Amino acid sequence: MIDAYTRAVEAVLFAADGPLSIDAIRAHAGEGDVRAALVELTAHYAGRGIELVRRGERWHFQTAADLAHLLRRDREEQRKLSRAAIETLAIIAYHEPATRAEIEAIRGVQISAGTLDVLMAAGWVRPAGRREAPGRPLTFATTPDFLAHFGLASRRDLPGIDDLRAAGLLDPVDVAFEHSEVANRDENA
Amino acid sequence: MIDAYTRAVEAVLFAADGPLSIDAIRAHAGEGDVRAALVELTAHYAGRGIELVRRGERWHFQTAADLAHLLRRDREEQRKLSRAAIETLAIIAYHEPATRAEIEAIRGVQISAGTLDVLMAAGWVRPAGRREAPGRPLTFATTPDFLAHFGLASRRDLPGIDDLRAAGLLDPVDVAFEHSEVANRDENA
Amino acid sequence: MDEPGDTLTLDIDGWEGPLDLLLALARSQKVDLRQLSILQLVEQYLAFMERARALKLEIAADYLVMAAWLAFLKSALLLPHDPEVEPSPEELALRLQLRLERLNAMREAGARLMARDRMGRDVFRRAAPEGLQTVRQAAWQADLFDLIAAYGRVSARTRPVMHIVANRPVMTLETALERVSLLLGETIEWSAIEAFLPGGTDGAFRKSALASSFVAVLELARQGRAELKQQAPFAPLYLRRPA
Repeated sequence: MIDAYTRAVEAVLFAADGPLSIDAIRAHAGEGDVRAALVELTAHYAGRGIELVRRGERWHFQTAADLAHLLRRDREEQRKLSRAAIETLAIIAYHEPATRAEIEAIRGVQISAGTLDVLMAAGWVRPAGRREAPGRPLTFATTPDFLAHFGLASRRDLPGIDDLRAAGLLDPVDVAFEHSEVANRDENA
Repeated sequence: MIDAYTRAVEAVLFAADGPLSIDAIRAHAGEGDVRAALVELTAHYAGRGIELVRRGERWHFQTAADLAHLLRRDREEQRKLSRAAIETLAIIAYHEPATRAEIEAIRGVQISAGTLDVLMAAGWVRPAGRREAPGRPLTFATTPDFLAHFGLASRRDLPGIDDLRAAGLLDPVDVAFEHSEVANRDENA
Repeated sequence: MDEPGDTLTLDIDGWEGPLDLLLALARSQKVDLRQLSILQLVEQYLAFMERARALKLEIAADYLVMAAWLAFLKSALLLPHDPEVEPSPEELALRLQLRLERLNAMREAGARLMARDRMGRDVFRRAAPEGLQTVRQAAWQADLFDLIAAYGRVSARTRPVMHIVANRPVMTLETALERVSLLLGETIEWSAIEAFLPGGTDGAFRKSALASSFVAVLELARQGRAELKQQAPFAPLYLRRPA
């Protein structure tokens, strides 16, 4: 069984907000053989998830070094790209390499700071050098990961404008909506 | 020797800056029998200077209570709670969920503005939904931090709660009055 | 505050309401609250109030209300029992006793709670834990359809758009002014404005003609070349040449 003094030293070290010197330990735990208690505690904790370590002349408990990886955990969260992000990605894919100003000109709206960051964090867009034009703006292009994620062998597999028109994807939204309304009415008739 | 999973659970609990639920432990320690590890650790630390304790559905390491005299921090003695706050906390803890009117009925006096605020700011009391009764009054209940702060494994550990319940002292006066009426009638019969 | 009987401090501010004061007085009887003499308690409370009044202390209204109620209770308890009166004085006394028991129970529970080994005072967690971190990584979701639909959307939005305005049949204000002036020259009697519109027309052109003719009439009236009258809003509009 653990002796009373070792127990006190254990509690003092645990509650401390930093490594403690022998004197500091004694100031809390009272008179006793601090060194003997430290030896006993070091042996007791050897191989456990917690270890007692000495730093210079001071002592503290810490999480076992080989378990440090447990303290940090990565978690994946499925998230849908925002409308701004998917439009920006589409413009880059169709027009690459494209500068920020070109993307904004095509979208007709400014790109917020985070949008390109998100696409680069996702691994789908990369900086693709500077354009030799006034201001030497940075251009952006898609990555091999982009092709892989969207199941494309190459960018040439992206449907062209005529294909999009044939698919009704160039119609303004409200017109498309009316079409589907009509289709529904026909089905119901 | 300690097994690898128990060791991982020990390290995670030790590194945590607050009580952890079983799920939170598992999220860091990986798949395994967390409960078995907790049982083993609780037994291992029993009687040492550090203890593993359960507070609500969460677990944490803390110093042994009987060593308080070595560690007590007078300097940062918490602001003393007012008598009104202590009674209000007790009423909420023993009756939860409790409405403001119920608290006032027991204390025979209105709750002053700051009393519930102080308890909520301390993190011990939270709003707990509305009662489906006229006026839909808000109810209050205690928090997991309340259990952790007062060293309670669950509300069942509230001092004397079983005796109070058995004596009917947690019932409203009206209910208690009807009971005593019935008892008297039986005696007189 | 726990001083019993006569030495009870007369500090009204120290009490958390009349029930609190009653409980302190009840405890001074040094009996289990279940054996409490309510009559004696009433006497104690009324005596306390007397002394407070003698010392000219300011007493909050709820203490006085309680005093009045207890005085009533006392007389009811002492007088011969009237079975017609509901609730009976015994019931009122029992209810008061039950309330005191409940307040007392919670006061003791609070004290026991505060005396527990409290975190940060008696027991301690690690002051400097390494902490656990959860690093959230977003796995972005989008499929090929989202991508091409987005491009279609952008293209549709920014593609040059040609607006075609249909050629609608209208009567211009100039035409209307000319027509109405001409016709008005032949009109002495009040005539409805519809009589001034070109015959055999309907639909959009008629609406346009009516609107333009109305504005033309207003202009002619302003110039003193027409008079117009209407009985009520939306009633037929009549006009004629000024007499």
